[in-house]
Amino acid sequence: MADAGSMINWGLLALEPPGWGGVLLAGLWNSIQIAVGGYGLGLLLGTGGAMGKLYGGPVTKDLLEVYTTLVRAVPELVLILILYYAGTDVLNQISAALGWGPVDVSGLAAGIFVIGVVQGAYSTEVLRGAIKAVPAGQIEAARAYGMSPGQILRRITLPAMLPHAIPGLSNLWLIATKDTALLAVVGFSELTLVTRQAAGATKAYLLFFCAAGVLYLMLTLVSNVLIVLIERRYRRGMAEPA
Amino acid sequence: MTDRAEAIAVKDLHKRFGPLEVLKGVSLTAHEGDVIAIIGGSGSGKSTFLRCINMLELPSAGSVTIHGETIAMKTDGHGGQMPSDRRQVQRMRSRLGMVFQSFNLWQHMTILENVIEAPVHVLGVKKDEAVERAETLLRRVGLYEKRDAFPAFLSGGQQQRAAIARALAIQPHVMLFDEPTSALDPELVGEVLSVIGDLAREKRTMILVTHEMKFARNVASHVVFLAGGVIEEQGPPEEIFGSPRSERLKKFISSIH
Amino acid sequence: MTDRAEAIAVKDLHKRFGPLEVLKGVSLTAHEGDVIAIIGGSGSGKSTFLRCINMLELPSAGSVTIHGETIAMKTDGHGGQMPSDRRQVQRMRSRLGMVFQSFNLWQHMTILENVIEAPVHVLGVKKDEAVERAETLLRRVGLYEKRDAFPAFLSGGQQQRAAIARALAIQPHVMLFDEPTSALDPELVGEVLSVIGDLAREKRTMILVTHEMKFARNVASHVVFLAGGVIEEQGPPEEIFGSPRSERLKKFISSIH
Amino acid sequence: AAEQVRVGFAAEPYPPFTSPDASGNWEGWEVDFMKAVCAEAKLDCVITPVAWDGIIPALTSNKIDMIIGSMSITPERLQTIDFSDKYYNTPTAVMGPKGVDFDATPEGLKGKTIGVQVATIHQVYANKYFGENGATVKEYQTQDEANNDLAAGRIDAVQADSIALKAFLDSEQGAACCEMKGNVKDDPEILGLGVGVGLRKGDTALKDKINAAIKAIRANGTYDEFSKKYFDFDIYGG
Amino acid sequence: MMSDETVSAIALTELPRKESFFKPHRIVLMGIAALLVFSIVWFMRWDWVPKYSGRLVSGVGVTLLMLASTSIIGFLLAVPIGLVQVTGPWPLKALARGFCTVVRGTPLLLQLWLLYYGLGSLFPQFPGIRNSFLWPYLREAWPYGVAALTISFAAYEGEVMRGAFAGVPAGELEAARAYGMSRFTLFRRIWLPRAVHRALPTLNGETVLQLKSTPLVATITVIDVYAVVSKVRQETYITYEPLLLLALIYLCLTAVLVVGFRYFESKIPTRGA
Ligand SMILES: Nc1ncnc2c1ncn2[C@@H]1O[C@H](COP(=O)(O)OP(=O)(O)OP(=O)(O)O)[C@@H](O)[C@H]1O
Ligand SMILES: Nc1ncnc2c1ncn2[C@@H]1O[C@H](COP(=O)(O)OP(=O)(O)OP(=O)(O)O)[C@@H](O)[C@H]1O
Ligand SMILES: [Mg+2]
Ligand SMILES: [Mg+2]
Repeated sequence: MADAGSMINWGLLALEPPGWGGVLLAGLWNSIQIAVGGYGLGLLLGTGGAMGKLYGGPVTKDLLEVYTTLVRAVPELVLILILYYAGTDVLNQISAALGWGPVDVSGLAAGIFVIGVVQGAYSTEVLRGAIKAVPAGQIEAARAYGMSPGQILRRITLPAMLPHAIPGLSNLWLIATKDTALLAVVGFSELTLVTRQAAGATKAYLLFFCAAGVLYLMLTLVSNVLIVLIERRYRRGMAEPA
Repeated sequence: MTDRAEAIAVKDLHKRFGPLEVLKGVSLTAHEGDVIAIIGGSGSGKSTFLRCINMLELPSAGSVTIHGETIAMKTDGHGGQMPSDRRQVQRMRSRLGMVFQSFNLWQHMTILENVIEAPVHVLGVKKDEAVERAETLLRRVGLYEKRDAFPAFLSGGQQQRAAIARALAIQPHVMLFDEPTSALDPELVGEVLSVIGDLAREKRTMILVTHEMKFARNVASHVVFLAGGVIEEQGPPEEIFGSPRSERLKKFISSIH
Repeated sequence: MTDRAEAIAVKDLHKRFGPLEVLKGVSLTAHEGDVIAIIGGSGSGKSTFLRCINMLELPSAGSVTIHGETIAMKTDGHGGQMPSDRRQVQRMRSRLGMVFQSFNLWQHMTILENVIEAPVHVLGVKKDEAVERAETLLRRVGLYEKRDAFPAFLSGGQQQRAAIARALAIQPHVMLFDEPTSALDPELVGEVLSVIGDLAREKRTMILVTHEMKFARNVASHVVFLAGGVIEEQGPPEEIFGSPRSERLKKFISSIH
Repeated sequence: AAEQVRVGFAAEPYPPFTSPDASGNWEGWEVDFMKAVCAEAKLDCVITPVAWDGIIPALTSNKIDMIIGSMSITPERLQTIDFSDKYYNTPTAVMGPKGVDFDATPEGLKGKTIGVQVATIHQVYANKYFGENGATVKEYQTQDEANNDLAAGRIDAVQADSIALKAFLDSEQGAACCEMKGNVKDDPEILGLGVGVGLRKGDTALKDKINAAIKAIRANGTYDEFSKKYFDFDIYGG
Repeated sequence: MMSDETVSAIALTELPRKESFFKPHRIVLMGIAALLVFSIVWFMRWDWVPKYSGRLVSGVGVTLLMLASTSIIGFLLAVPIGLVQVTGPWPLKALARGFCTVVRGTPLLLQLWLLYYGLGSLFPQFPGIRNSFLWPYLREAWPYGVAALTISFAAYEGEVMRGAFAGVPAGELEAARAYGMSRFTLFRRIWLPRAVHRALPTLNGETVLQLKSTPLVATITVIDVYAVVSKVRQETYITYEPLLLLALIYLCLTAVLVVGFRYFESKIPTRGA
């Protein structure tokens, strides 16, 4: 039984071994990479998904509805397990069928894929709502001035929906950073898992969990500051006082 | 009517919304410098007609010719028709300056950006040049000071004037106005009408749908009365307002006074 | 003025918002059965005066007496004053039926629930009894059929009539109305005014702030003209509207016609 | 260049066999074993940590190529994956808190809560012998958690590999709270065949290499050499 | 930060509508789906289901119990947390704000482990706790799960309630005051019910999110339905089938929740607002 003094052995947090600080930071770096990658992938999927849901054919719309409904109804933890194992399995079988032999999916890529697919469903809904909030007249005006569909999307629809999408997208980013913790369950060395390894190895559970909490919190707070800056930039055109 | 060049010719335009036939064969020719006012009761198809000209609504039958070039159409397999070449439509549209009832300025751009958007990104004008021209136009509609403001911060009258500048910026062959003042508070109507009046005096080709009869009378060179999906009567404003022939027009004119 | 009992007496009421002194000593007595109309320009402090009566705004100085009981005040240490006994204020308030400009019906309750809320939960009336009384009142304002509807599904005029029923349900000594029709579309104003007119004919004590001069003239027993934070002029409606003495009142009356 | 092989490790510490240190490196007897085998078989082995309860799916779905995780060879596992020859085999024991006396028998554990790691032979054994005789079996994702909960007084006993338990009892925390209660009665059906390297079914080329390498390091003394660092007895078993 | 809109985007709060469900392409799609389901049922291994069905049912029970207890207690905590942020004195306000920020800024999994492994391993060192009547509970895992999930729900829902309390029109509160309501009556009869009413759609979303958080408790040895399925996977070495069944179970639970809330919301209709 460890005595109370060893509970706050700050030396354990030192950046150099035998301190575990370096390991924690490496885990944080992994978490950030996955969050950024997964978020980016989610945005891509979400943009496509929103377009498909709004302008796609009936089959596309229905398939996307199935996608967003499933992802939003099933716990992330379960999705992560399914995608983590099935995703690479399917990939391997496809590449085997094509005669390329097994593909090597790195843990990082798998993590990004998993978070990206989950985020994609959420962003689809956020972006769809934002695009719908753009008054139809704005798009009609663009058509009336001879813009091509591609131009309308690039010059009018996307920038015009941004102010509506930013609050939702900001939240998705915060969710992405926290969802990376779930990858601990499949053994990916992100911040939460390395924290548990450190805690298990040193028995200083409280210290390490609190330290990780502080790291996550800092990530959130820094993100919040950036979000406020971004919002200020993109909501200029909105009528209400920013 | 005149020996000036033909700016727009619409031939036997039909438009159906499902079972409802809104336009039942409307033909109209505008020569350069014509100011044509379209009047008619609510739901008579005025907006629909205007929107068919630049293909915001696809006509069910009939043809639209702009400056001698007819928009090629093909049947769409559902008994209607659609343009056979989207690029042609885009090109035609960029020759028509449309001003909407509800302005439809792009909210995420400043007034200046609104005005240079189409010249730069559709017509390929250089940005410097577009900005210079835009500033001249904005000065003309009295909005030079507001060029860096966002639309949401302008009054309705100012927004509509900006929308007119935006339409003028593509140097259109024809300006199309769909009730440009009916979304405005009465005090703001005047400022927009005066800008349009100036354009009419410059002999710019315009087709305008309006409920402002006094204004139509003063600025139009030709008035078209739409009713029941066809042109019930047309002619110079003095005739239309002074000695209407058809019963419907008489009733319409008396109802709005 | 009369020998009827005193319903409300306000003495030398002052109200400051920071540096701005909105009421500079206003005294007013209403006897039972009086219908007092308060008129005055925008920002003259009419609403503030009414809200001071039931302590929704705390008066900076002065006293309010309802049915002979004066609301006890103490200084609040910031140079203002506050009620020394919150329960007394609550009791007094439950004798005043306030009707707001924007109705302020409770959106999460049906009309009937709105009406019985204060009787049951403030006055402790039994629910059956309260419902019975409420239904009588609702019938009276013509809303019996709507008693199970939620406020959001009613027109403004219906909502305001419901609000009046709600105020009547506590059997108030005095009804206070703050511009009860100014949030309504012109077509709906009539139905609310006719309900208030009925109340006036029944000799119910009322103080009402209104912009409807014709109405004030017809129903009020006494008209008070507020200006510059004081009562500039008061008297029977014929006098106030027929032969105004002060310049300000003359100007006010001419401006609103 | 040597062929690259991804070796699945359970991501959680399992001393003295595998545990990560503060610089993120893995150390322990099994790490040494892996290095020796890989060197012998000329394989370029990369450690890939995987959650223990997903380690078999990770193998079958090609995320890793073999498992070195103190995984016992059992008939059930053999339905899904393949194993090399055994590379160690040690008895199974039960540990309990100091000051409470009981035996590692079904009678001794009656009414007690016993912790085991999930997806291990110990889980199967404990359920069969103790669970069906009045004990509560509580399943943990990692051995470390089970040990920790015993120290925290949340459970009354832990059943596991005797070496893993001994490593815990040698630690400061373990020495303070707990002691060995004895080995359990053997059941070769369950506890049986020793620990082997987990391999994908049909991956016979790798299996042959590994088997040859295990034979070789046992023959040339490498095995005994690194084992001496950790144990004062023969871990290979009978 | 989390607006109503966002919650409805990330949580399923509406089921796909029925209107004109049977369109020609849908029938084809449903045919494909039926084929898929058939091949899943036919070609995959489901022989384990009967053996585990009892445990699955009790796992679902634990999941639902977790959901119900934590969202009810969490909501009860959220009310004061939201309220003090709107009207409280500044120390309480700051405390509530800080609580929400910290809880919402860190992963739930981490909080759960912090409570169970961190805090939980401290308790036995105090003989006072070890000998108290609480010890039999503190030995168990579920109290930590309930605590972590409750705290998380309270923080997220506290934020929602803050918005809901602040959003009740001032006029309605003023009307209540004008009719002589005491502060407590006003809170009980007007402010709280009105705020809850406003928050209901968001609450729906948050509860769905809460359901989706419950499987985390499996990582601290609580045997919910997720844990049962994990056990199936470990004992049978079947990778996908149990997970598919698990997804289906959560899908159904979510649908039941959404339908339930719909019914609840329809009790008090709103228009426009
Ligand atoms: N997209 C549409 N789908 C179906 N019906 C339509 C559509 N657009 C217009 N209509 C119908 O076509 C008729 C003509 O509409 P239009 O807007 O052209 O009338 P208008 O003359 O502009 O009337 P107003 O003066 O009120 O603007 C109306 O009956 C209208 O309901
Ligand atoms: N809470 C407040 N804080 C500061 N100033 C206030 C407040 N309430 C009212 N005022 C100011 O007090 C003055 C009188 O306001 P009040 O609402 O009583 O006028 P009113 O006579 O009812 O006007 P109206 O006819 O427009 O309703 C106004 O100048 C107003 O700006
Ligand atoms: Mg129109
Ligand atoms: Mg007022």
